[in-house]
Amino acid sequence: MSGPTLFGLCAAVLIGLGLYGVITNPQPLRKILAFNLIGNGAFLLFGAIARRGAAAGFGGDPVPQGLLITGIVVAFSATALAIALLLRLFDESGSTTLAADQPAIAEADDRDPYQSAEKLGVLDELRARSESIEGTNGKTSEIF
Amino acid sequence: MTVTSALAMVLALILLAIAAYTVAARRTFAAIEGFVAYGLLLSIAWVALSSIDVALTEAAIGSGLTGVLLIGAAARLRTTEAALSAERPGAPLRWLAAAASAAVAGGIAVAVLSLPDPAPTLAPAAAEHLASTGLGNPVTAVLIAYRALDTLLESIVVVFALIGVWSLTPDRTWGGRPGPEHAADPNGILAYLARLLPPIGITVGLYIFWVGADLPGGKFQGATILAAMWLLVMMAGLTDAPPISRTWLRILLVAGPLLFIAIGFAGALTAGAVLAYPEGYAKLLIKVIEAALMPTLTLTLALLVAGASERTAPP
Amino acid sequence: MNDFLLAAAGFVLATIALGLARIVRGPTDADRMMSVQLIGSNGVAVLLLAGAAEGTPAAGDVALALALLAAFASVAFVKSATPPIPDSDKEPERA
Amino acid sequence: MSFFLDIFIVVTVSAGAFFFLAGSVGLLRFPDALSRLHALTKADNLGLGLIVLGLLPRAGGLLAALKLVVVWLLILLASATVSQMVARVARRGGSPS
Repeated sequence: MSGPTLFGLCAAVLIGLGLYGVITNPQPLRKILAFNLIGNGAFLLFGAIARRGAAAGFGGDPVPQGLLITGIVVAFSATALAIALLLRLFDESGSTTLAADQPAIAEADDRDPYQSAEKLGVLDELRARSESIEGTNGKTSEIF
Repeated sequence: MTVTSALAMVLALILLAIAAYTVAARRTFAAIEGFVAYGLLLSIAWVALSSIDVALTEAAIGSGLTGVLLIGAAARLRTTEAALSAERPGAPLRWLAAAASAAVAGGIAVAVLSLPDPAPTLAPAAAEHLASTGLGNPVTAVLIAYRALDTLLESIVVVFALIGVWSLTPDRTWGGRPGPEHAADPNGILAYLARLLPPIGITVGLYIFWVGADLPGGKFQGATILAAMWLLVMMAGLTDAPPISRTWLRILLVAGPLLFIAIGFAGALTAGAVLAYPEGYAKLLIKVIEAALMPTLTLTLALLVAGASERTAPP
Repeated sequence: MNDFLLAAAGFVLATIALGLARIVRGPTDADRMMSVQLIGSNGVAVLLLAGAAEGTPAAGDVALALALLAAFASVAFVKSATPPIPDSDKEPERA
Repeated sequence: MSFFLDIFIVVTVSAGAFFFLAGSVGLLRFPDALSRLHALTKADNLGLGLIVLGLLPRAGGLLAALKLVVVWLLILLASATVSQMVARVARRGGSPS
């Protein structure tokens, strides 16, 4: 088996693995990780095709190689944006669940004072107050 | 030849094993540690595919910056992990997902095995026009001459991604410093590393940027290494990320793409087409564009890792 | 001679599989960090050996980049595994 | 001369590869984190060092040779600092799997 074919098949398996991770893992961060696997698989497939195009004394077709560099940088930017979204979601809701209905929170509502206070907006007010008192922020959520 | 293909085989198997681990690992931290090792091995795979330029990019971005980005996020989301693993789908759904994923992988594998022979290639065309750019590295020629529009749009996309990250800043910390504050231990081993490594790293980054015209390397790889050095100094607490409201920062962030656009449109007057370079000045202009993109890319990549602003700006 | 260097590269590559087993087995994050460090050094050696065997000195530049960033991810790991230095009393102790 | 040089390369590179094997086996077999760390540093320092030494005669020129040595020094630096930091994490017990 030649090198490009081998890595092409490797890329196919990587895409499959990533897809499985994206579907089955409930944690958004792990989904981002698995999505990166899919992206890497696609890049590797493209790289195998570039290697097949070796000619004119080059080790591979330089056009796909150039596009790959662009692709890797853009994939990194997208990952950074996705993680920023996730962290903001966590800061806002205290959870990163993607489930549409949140049974765990709904059931605990009448028992857990923290969740009830969160719902009533009491915590937001407390946060705002403690900020004005301490003059700090960003860390107030840890105090609660 | 047989030794080479055996080597490639071992490499591919290790890559797949570690990729499977990052999907299957129970703890997020363990998965990310696997992913960092995976990025290291992937850059060896790129060398095996004779794509040294891509290998350099992967080495710097794949395991370096992406790793640090994921680790930071995992550390902050650690408390959510236990609750979320309860939402894991049941066995039937997992089997269904496995079957679907296997079908997709199988389809791609069939496509790989039935790729046309001989393979279509643009390499001869790239080689033919290489002399007119004055460059020795065909990948750099693709990036900044033949397909300059892609690179221009990419440098803008990266800045847009940073604007997207910044726009996720809560109102109360708008304009402040990005990311959490890093504790400094001026006599610790980390501070020692952060003092010793950056001078070497900056030299290597500039070297990789400079040789990019003729050998594998270039602005993306160089800028990523510089960004990593800056982040290292930040993580050691020896310096802090600048508040995102600073004017100098914003000017530097748009300066590179703006100069690229200006030279591109000047090409319409001097060379007859947008993003074309006048005869004899191609290499000079390419180096000017790359040099202008360097600070923009370095700042953008580092600040993408640093994240949205979380602390109020100093007065 | 080139075949010998390639074989050596293959041998070092195979030892990566051993390091991989330590990543899978853990049991602590510290063990996994060590494995990542070992895989980084092994990878650098593979690149240098294969680059010398196949006459592609540019592989050395990739090795240089990997060596430079070898500690980068580990630093982030250690920082996130270590609680912040308790320099003031208003910082609550992490659970 | 070339014959002796070849022998030198074979011996040093083989020794380097052996230390990599020893380091990996140690990482896998040693009972606790700190002794595993001990195994790791052998691979980094001696294994890579010997391989770099073996490749030096084949380096194309002064710059290439310098690059090889710098790669080794960088790995040494990374290994030394990471080992110390990891040892601190390991001594506190790290975080369990």
